[in-house]
Amino acid sequence: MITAAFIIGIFILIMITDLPYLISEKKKSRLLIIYLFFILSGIILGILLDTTNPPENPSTLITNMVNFIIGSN
Amino acid sequence: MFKRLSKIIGLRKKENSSSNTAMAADKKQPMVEGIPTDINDLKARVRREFDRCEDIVIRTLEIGQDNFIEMLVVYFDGLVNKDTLNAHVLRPLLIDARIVPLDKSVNKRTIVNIIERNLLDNCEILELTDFNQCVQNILSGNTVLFTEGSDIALATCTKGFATRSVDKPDTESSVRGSREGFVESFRVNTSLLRRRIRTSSLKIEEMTIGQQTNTKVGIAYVEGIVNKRIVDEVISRLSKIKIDGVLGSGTLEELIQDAPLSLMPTVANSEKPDKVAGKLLEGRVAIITDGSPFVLTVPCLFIEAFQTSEDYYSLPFIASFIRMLRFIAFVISMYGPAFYVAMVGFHQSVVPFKLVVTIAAARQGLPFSPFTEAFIMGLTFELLREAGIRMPKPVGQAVSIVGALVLGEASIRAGITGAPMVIVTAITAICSFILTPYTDLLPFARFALLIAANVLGLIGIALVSAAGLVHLCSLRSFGVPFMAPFAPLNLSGLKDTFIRAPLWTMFTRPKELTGIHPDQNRVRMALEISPEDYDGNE
Amino acid sequence: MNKIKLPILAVAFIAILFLTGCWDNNDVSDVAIVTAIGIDKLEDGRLAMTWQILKPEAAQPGMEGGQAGKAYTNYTAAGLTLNEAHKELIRISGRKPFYGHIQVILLGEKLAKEGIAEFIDIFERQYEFNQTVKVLLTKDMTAQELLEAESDLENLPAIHLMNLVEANIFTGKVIDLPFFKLVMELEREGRSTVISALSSKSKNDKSTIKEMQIEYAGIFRKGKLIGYINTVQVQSLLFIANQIRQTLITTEHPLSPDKQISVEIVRGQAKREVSLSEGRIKGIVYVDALARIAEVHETQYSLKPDIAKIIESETAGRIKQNLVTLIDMAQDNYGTDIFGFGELVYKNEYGFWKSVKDDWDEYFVHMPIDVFVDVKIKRAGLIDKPSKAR
Amino acid sequence: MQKVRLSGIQLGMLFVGFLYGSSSLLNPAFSALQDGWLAFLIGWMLGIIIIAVYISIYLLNPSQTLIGILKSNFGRFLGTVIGILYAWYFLHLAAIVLRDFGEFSLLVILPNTPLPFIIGCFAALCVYSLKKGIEVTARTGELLIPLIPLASLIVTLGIARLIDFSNIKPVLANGIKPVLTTGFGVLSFPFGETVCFLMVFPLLRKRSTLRKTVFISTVIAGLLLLIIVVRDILALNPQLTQRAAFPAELASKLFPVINIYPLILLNLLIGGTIKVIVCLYASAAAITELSGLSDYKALLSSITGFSVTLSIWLYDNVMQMFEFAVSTYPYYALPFQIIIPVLLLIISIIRRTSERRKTS
Repeated sequence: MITAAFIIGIFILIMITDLPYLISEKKKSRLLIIYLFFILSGIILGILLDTTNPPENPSTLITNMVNFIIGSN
Repeated sequence: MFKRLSKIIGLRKKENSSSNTAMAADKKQPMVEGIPTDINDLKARVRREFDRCEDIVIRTLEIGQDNFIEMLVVYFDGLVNKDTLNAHVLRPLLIDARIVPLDKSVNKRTIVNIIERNLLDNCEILELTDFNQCVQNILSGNTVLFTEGSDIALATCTKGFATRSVDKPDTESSVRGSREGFVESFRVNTSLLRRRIRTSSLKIEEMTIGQQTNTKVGIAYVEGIVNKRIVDEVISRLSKIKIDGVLGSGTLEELIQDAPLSLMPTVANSEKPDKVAGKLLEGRVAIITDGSPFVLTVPCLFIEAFQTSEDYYSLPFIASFIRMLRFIAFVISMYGPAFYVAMVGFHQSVVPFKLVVTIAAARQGLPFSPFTEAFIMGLTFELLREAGIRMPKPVGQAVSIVGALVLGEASIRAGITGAPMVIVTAITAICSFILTPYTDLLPFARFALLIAANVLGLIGIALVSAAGLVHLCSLRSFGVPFMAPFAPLNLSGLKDTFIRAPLWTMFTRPKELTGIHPDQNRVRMALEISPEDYDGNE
Repeated sequence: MNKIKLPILAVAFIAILFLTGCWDNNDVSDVAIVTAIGIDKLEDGRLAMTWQILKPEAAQPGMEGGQAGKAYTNYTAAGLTLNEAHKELIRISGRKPFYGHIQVILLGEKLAKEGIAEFIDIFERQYEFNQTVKVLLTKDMTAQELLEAESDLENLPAIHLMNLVEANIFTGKVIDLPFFKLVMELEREGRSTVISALSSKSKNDKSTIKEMQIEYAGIFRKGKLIGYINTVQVQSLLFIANQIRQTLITTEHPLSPDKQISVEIVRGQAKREVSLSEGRIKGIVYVDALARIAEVHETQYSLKPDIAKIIESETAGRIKQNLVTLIDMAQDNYGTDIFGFGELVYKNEYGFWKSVKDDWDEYFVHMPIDVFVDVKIKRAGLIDKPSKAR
Repeated sequence: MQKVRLSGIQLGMLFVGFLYGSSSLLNPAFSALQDGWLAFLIGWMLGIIIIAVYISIYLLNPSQTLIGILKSNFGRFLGTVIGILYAWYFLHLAAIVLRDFGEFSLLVILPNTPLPFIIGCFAALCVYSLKKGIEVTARTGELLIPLIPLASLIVTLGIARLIDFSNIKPVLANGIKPVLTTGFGVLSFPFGETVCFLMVFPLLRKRSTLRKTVFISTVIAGLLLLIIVVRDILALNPQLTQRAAFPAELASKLFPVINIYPLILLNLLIGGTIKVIVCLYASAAAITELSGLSDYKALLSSITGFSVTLSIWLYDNVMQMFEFAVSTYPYYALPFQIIIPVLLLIISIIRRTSERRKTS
């Protein structure tokens, strides 16, 4: 719980530092979509990682994928 | 960036608008106000201007063969030299004027010309037609003569207020260089520069800054060497300043900084005319402020703190050795406590075994962690330093005795700090005095590094140093990268950094200052006088 | 931007104030600085670890000896693994051991006999372990007993032990084996390790290091102690392994055999070669030594070049005899390759190595090894002929 | 606002730092044992070829970043898709290097400090320096990057007494296959990773110097790395090199008299930071360009924040980290480093010739 709060806090801090850039950008909606995508996925991932059962990591996925492709050759 | 941010906060806009209106009200475009020709009007005008200024002297003279012309002599008591005034202004007017055919046949309007050309034997006379200018002249110590019936006033130079004579500078002492230091008087300062650079290429542009103080500011540079863009930048930045008062060069320094919130100064200052002259010859611009013995020079580079004028008067090997000492001192005084804390807390295996034994023995039973110890000692040192500077000299000594005995000796005996920490603090303190320009900022870096060292050890130190370095590299001083010639790298510029190469090898002027235009006169030393030529002459 | 930095800095600062001194910040006065470790195998199969822990306040150079007592203290703890013992130590001593300045590791004889591989792992894994620490065996006693011995020369026995090894660069009779070299040697193909061993001079008195000596070196096969060689053999081994810096050879004077003469080897260079012919491996050892005459008891002859020549060949003969003895001993008594000929075969004749890899020691026993020794005497000290009592 | 421009020497320094920094710690050719030097040489030569491909791609599509090149050669849709993949790859690379950082610090000096904190500190430094602008980073790099080879050199000289030239024997004991596999690994780490620089090349002030700068940097970095590889084989012996998680750290511990692992730390910090910075910049610039935004700095911190969490998510444990680096990464990086660039080159050449035919 504390970790989650901490992660959210850090990402909010990041957003505060980015505020001037966000405001100066002309295509605001597009920027916000991308921006929030990263922020939210960072937060969600961070919180999920803190749980006892974190999601399957990308390296395993990539390894499986590579093995599948190489194996098929 | 800053502007954008302020817009969000809505602070800057308000500030801007309010200050703008205030300024506009204050400084209404100085309207030209004629000088009243009628003597009574004039008197009233002058009295009104200097109402309740009780050090003003307004004297009425009647000159000419029939004492037919009334004149008004206005000056501030204390600002003028009374001998000069008596001998070279009043005497010619009251006595010599009788010899001159100055009678009623002369037109009252041309009488001023006669006074100016034939009577006054004072060297410097200005014709003024604007009353405001008259006021300015009176305020700056000149005596202004108003003549009945003429709209031209004469300002004669009778400045004679008490000034300090040219003296040894306090902040930078020198062994082989000149002992002269700048003083508070503007003209003396320009003369000190002019005496060293005797060329008409040395330009000194003057401007007045400060709504109330009307401080005279001179911008000096050597034409043909200086990069014109830097001069324009300096002038434009100075002319943007709208402030009530400029009481010292520090005010200007702060207002023309490139990065006002950075710890690093991007404007250098010096009290030594020979140093400033040297910088002018490298293509820098000097800013002389009336009333301050410190002359600012821009652009200011990081490396300048390590260069002293002395380096160029002593032999290259000696100068290079001292240069390197300064770099070592810089590193020690910045990293000393942080390194100690990192070593004691994190990297004991890096410290040689016998030293670990000693440190561990000294640290047995101490109540504080190394970090707290370093923090307290560092803070104590800063307190002592501040006390030592501000105290009157005799008391200052007492402070240092208290510092040395009570804090050094007794704190070890009492078991509050360990001897190694005192040694570290002491060496840090000594080293921090070697680099005078950075003495005041080093504590900040030191404490930041200390905190980082306490959390992450050497990694923390490295991270903070890297961030600091990035910051330094991001700075520019009047368009010149602050870390030049290291970054961007300029190999020929390195000859005057860690070492001071022999003068005959540094035959070009610093590239980063003078610009890289091929038309620029880049060679500062004739190549044909390299010392090899002297071989075999005998 | 700059305005926004301030709150960040403030937050960071507060965070850092809370974090002060946590995680890995171990004050040097709060850790137990280990100067020596002894590792033994107990009867029940557990590993016992003995730490010699520095007491800095007593070891400080400025301190009067005896004022604060001994400069060290020993702790012993046991566990199935060394890490268990390590944690047990924290439990009994209340301090976290710090291995960064460990000076010497002592391996008990029983442990050595049952295999030293077990002890290596923790020290390779440990992040702050001093990799250049000296490794020694203890013969006929446990490492713990040895660490209990006091030193009358140094205030830390560990330093004394380390100096025993370091100074022996000049005697050429002790193997200076840092930990990392031991690991490398154990890993090498076709080479058995030899580690110098400390033993007690007399059975009963083990109270001071003065009573200890490095008289033997243990031979290991596949990480297990199988026997000992004495110092002369260690000298020969160092000759073959090209590790001689300085050493002394004492022989009879060639012209009057009842008088002794000492020749000091100032530089010994050795080359080992293997040659494969008709499916048989032959080993060759060349030793080239530069020497000076250190001491002559023979008063009759002055040292003329022809006499020097004779002494040269005599010394060479003595060295060769020693080497051959050692080689025979290794082949016949222990049957293991302590010289690294197998390594040479592995490196130079890889194809052949593959066929003999598994039973190289068997092969080594029957391998012919030729020894060539050449000694050159360059100097003879400040005098020509010894003084003669008339 | 001045347009960002890098001088040749700055780009070169970035390039050397990128190639040399983290690779010098990990010894990319360790799995070929005593033939590591040979494997490295093979990887290096292949690396020069692949870097030449990157340069040619850029020179055929001047003043365009990778995204622009992709769009103009593969068409708008396919180009965007591949561009997104590349943005992911750069981000992933940044996360991998960050994790390497963290694990190194954790294993070597700070075993009890939380991993996210260490990685976060590193990432904060990277963001700070990138927010100041890539040109500031390059300028700082100019100051710092020469220190890395210096640090390695000191370590190398310190353990020179341990060098045993017979350690490279037997040559090709297990045949050429493991050597080639390792060489392939060397190609993908570190040389192939310079595909990030396709995002940086357009910043170079004089395009004419690009070829020379990059070539010289590759050769210098390769030589320095070769020294490291050979040092590890000769002085540490191949088995130890293979077993050690960080051979360079082990080497520093064998330094006589004192322990100088802080030098290795310096090496890691400078080299690794440069690598993360370039990767983050490439990723941020790619996303910015893909979405048509104006300033990469706006996305920077969010991307970095994401990559920090990604780097922690990346592996369950260190064993997986090393396993991934050796057996999966070369294949995973293959399309990004070789297949797509080679395709790009071919298409660019075809397009160029057809254009020329049209004009003539």
